[in-house]
Amino acid sequence: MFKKILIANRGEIAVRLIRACRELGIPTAAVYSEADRGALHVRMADEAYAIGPAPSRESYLVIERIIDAALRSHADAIHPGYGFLAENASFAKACDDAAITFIGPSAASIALMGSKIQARRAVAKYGVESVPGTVDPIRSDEEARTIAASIGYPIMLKASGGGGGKGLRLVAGEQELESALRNTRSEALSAFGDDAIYIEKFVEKPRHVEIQVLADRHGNAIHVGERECTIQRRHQKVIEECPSPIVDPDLRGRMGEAALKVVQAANYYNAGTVEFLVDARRRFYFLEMNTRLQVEHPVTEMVTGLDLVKLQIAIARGDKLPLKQTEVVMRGAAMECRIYAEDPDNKFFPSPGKIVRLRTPSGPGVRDDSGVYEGWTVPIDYDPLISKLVTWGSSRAESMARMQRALREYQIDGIKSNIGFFREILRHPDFQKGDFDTGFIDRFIGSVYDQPAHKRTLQQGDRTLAAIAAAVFHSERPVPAAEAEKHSDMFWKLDARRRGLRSS
Amino acid sequence: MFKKILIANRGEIAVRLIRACRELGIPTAAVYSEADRGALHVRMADEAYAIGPAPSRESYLVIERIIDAALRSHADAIHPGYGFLAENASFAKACDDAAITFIGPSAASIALMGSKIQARRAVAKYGVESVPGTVDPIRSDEEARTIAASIGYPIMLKASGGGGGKGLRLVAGEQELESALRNTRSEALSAFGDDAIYIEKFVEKPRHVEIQVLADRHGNAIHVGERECTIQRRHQKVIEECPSPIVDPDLRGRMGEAALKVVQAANYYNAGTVEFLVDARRRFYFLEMNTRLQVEHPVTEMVTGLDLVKLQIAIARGDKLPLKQTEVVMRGAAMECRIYAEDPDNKFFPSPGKIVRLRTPSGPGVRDDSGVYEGWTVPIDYDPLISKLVTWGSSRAESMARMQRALREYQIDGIKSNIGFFREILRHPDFQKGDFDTGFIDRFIGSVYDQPAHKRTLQQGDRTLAAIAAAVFHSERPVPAAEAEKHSDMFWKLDARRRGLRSS
Amino acid sequence: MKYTAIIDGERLEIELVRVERDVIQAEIAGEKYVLDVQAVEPGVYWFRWKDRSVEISVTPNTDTYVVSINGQRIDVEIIDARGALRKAGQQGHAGTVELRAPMPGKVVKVLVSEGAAVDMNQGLLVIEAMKMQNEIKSPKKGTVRKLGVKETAAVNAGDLLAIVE
Amino acid sequence: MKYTAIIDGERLEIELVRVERDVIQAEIAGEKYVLDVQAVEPGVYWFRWKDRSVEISVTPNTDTYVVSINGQRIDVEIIDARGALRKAGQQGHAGTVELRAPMPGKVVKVLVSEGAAVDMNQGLLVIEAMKMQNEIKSPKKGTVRKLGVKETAAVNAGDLLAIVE
Repeated sequence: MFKKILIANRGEIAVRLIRACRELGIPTAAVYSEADRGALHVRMADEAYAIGPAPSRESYLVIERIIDAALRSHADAIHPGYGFLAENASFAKACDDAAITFIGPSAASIALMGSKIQARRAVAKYGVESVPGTVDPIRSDEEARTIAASIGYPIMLKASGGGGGKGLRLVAGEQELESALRNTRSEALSAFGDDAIYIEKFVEKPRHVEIQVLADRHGNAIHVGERECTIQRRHQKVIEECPSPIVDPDLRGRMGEAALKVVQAANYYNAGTVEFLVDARRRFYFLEMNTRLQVEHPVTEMVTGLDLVKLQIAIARGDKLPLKQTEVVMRGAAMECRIYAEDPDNKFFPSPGKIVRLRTPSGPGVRDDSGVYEGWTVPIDYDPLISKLVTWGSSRAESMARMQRALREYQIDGIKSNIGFFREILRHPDFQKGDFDTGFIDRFIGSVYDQPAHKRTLQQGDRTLAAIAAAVFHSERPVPAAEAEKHSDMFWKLDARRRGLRSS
Repeated sequence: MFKKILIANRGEIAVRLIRACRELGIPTAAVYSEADRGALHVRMADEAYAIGPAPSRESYLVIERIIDAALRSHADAIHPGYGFLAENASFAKACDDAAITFIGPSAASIALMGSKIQARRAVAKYGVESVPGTVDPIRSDEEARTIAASIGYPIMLKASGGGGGKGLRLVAGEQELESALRNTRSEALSAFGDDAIYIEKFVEKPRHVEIQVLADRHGNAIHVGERECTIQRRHQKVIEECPSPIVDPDLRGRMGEAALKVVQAANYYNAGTVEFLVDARRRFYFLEMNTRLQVEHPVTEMVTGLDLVKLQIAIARGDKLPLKQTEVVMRGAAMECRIYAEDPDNKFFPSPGKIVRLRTPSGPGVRDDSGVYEGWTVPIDYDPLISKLVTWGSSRAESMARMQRALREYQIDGIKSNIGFFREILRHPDFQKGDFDTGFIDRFIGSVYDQPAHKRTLQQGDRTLAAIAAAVFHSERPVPAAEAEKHSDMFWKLDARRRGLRSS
Repeated sequence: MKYTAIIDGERLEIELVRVERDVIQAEIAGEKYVLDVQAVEPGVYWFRWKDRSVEISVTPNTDTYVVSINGQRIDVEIIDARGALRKAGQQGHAGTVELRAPMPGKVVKVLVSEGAAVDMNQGLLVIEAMKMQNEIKSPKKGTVRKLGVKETAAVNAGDLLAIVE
Repeated sequence: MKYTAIIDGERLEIELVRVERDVIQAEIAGEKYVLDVQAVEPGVYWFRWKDRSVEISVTPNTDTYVVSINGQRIDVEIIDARGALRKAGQQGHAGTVELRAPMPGKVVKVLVSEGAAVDMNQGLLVIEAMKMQNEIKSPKKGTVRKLGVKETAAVNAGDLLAIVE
């Protein structure tokens, strides 16, 4: 067993990791930037190390600072979470060099799967099919034109070094190609420092389905079910499910087999995720492999009963997988909503700031993986994910009903959040039927949600009550001392006793 | 489907019921006493009806007031929860008379199982064995002496109308019998209005294991696993588990069969619980049947994936059971700690009062069924249960580790609670091994916990930090205006800005 | 006490009277609402109105109250007898619109200068927050009367960015 | 500022100095503790001490502070330069013990009268709360100097029940 694990991350995932370590009896060391003093993960860890200023490139992304904190804390393992340094081969290597176990795959696996082009080439050798298109970066506009014509429009342009929904562009026909090439290249250069791009056939009505795999250092590997990740906004997942409404045991078996071939191709150990695109005829194509814990891992945990973080730790210390493929049992259905500090009524602008009131849901089938607390100021410097709300039910319908119930219980004041937006999505008949593709949310926003006709307002009775509540609050608000005299004629003064109680 | 359900209860179970109804899309009506204005269940319900003063005999126990509220709200069903009117045959009959569905069994089943003597007689006809002893109330001290001698000491005296751990007395030998008879009778009379008592053989090293059953109105019945309820303090359950560490599939099958015979004997429909005493040789004896939802139902839900409240509602509206015996699948292990407002360091005195700080645990495998919120004043008038903390794990060990983790995250300030006590119990080697009987906690308290040698105090470093924190808090406390002048020389004055932030 | 509440541009005149310790009466447009009220948490009210149980939270924002009811949110302005203590800042003078920062962030680019003629939806400036760049667009055709910020400036939510008239 | 903390009967003399905005130094018995401190919630402090991350909550009680650290609770009295502002009420004069109600409840029975001689652990009165009857016993052999309550009286936590000397 590890003596101490350094958590090289922040926010909800750092809290998730600390909880797993605590259950295993392993002490934890947190790292924090200046913006994260007093963050929940810092409060919960056993030790805490400052690693620099707020910008992540000066703190959470600085390999030497993380290694230094690990050495100071005498941690013998580092868990990178997701994002930041989780898929950075140099970081994995730096851990090795410092004789600290990196809780993840080998640096070589990260490097191989980190390049989409190399990854596709590697999996093709094992017979795993990718979306038709180029594998190598395209060398000229002319080449692009030829390839696009041979594949047939619409096509996608994608940054070779990209990920997370950035550096992607849909091209409907040849007339758009030239400007699309220019824009994608410049976006790729500024976002990833590399302007290499490639072409892919655009799959119509695509769904995004991924397979969770587990592989140990002894050559054993299993797949533990899929996740439906089709519900995305601007290529960012916002709702995930397990199982997928369109995957049956046969398709699950075939996708799982393909995922295990990818594991072989990558010589992979650790938990990992193989992403596939599934078309309207349920053909599936390899997209990429994420060589780390996924944001949406809880839906798999709820359905399989496995703790993926604990399994990562076990694999990292050299254990064999504790279960065989035939022992993987899926039960019921789980759903995750990513609760963001953002304003759906204002183009989903981020909404950092102080959380003045926080009431989280609980009860049957509800799990809230949060990284914040009441009184915490969500910093401006990082991803606005504040919590992952996950529900489980014996069926997809029950899981969905619980999510609606939990969203109604969830109250965050002081900042804006997408909780109300999720409630609308979950009421949508197509979502309820499981009938959607990756464009579902963007279409819903464009054609319904953002239309003036779709004014989200209250029924008359509720409007009146809202006005009364605001007036009552207004009448009870603190008044500057100079005004207190004038204030004394207000009807509220009888109520001094009550106010005293409230402020205690 | 029911149009509206009246929740004839309060506290955590009322909240639990409202959540189930909300997931089913059924509006709810809460009832509340004067002490429960602003209680969590009242806040969460769609409607709320005042039913009288704080004492439950003037509010929650008054059948006419509950029925009247149901009629006013046009509810077509009433869920009684547990306690209060849940096992009151007259109440079930009053619901029938008012043409409101009672979400529970028939009045006849309640009446039959409510009398221990009748219940034992009824199940005996179906071949279900009870603990050796009398069935009829004993008529004289002389008869008691004869019976006790024939069964052999030690024996238990029990109130015929009793339950919930009241009206029980262990008699070690004949010299104690006379005063025990007198005391048990008087306790029975004052607690249950009936001084009938009976004699039972005292089972040594007994464990309390109960079987959850489900039966519909069409004659279908299944058993859905057992609960280990041996961990009790003064005959009140405090920790429950599913499965029981001593029950294997064979024993589970045999106990389940016996439980279904009890269902037949009672002509029972609804969810129900058949309680058994299990001796050191794993022989089991029928104790009683609880004809209602059990406090500890969540551990069964976590392991079987069923929602027992929703199943109660489905049965009440006449549905057939949605699953067969062979479809019941148990997975992993669950544990429940009953969080009470009480002071373990002061003889477990109740500790009602205002909750000034409440932080509830969450994350993987944790469910908190709470009835309170930060700022709520736990009233003096009712049972001091404030929450049920439930964990699930793939094994008993994981469930236990999660419970330890969750107990550490749980923070309740302003009132005292038994959270720290649970942390000690969970560290006990016998508990960890699952090796205990019903006297475990009382022995632990008497021989260890309450001994002066077992002084729960802090390590030196933590003591010093605690002192510093108290001093910092003291230096920051609000000072009366008259003292503010004097106060201005304190080192803390620099910190006005920070104080401003904290109070916002 | 009398108050004016403004919701979605609609004005409601409210007269509040405390009838009993925990009962208030609100008269709105001649209609009387009698409500059980309990301040269950700071800024959270539980109302019982005609047997309905309703929970409402009120959070003061820069210029308005954000009121949350049944999971829906709405901005409410309150004007009391002593004048307009809580008014929306977005409402300018006739034909004038004040643009305020929707979130804290950094101004990475100013796309227009003061006095410039702008079209509706024309980009005025770009703010970066949480790694996202967000373009602030003109809500109307008009002239940029004033720019409240410069490039590289840090802004807080509610800070004046520009006035278009 | 100098403070005296009393924990479990032990006295600790503490000198607090604010070194920087978020750093304090506490000197106790000649030893210096330098701590990062952050008031993360009202009454909750996060301390970083020698890389250890420690969270401590402080809740004022009638006479002491209830301090919670790592899930353990302890009562701490603080006496500052202006005198004893937070002292335990349980500590009476030499040989005298004040018994206070451990919880709110109702006095259902008074078992002794003023002036009575009582043994250690002899029952003095019975309080009922939450349906449980709890007997308050004498912590020492002595004489009942005073009874603070009568039968059927309602008491609050901390109310004086009796003085035994």
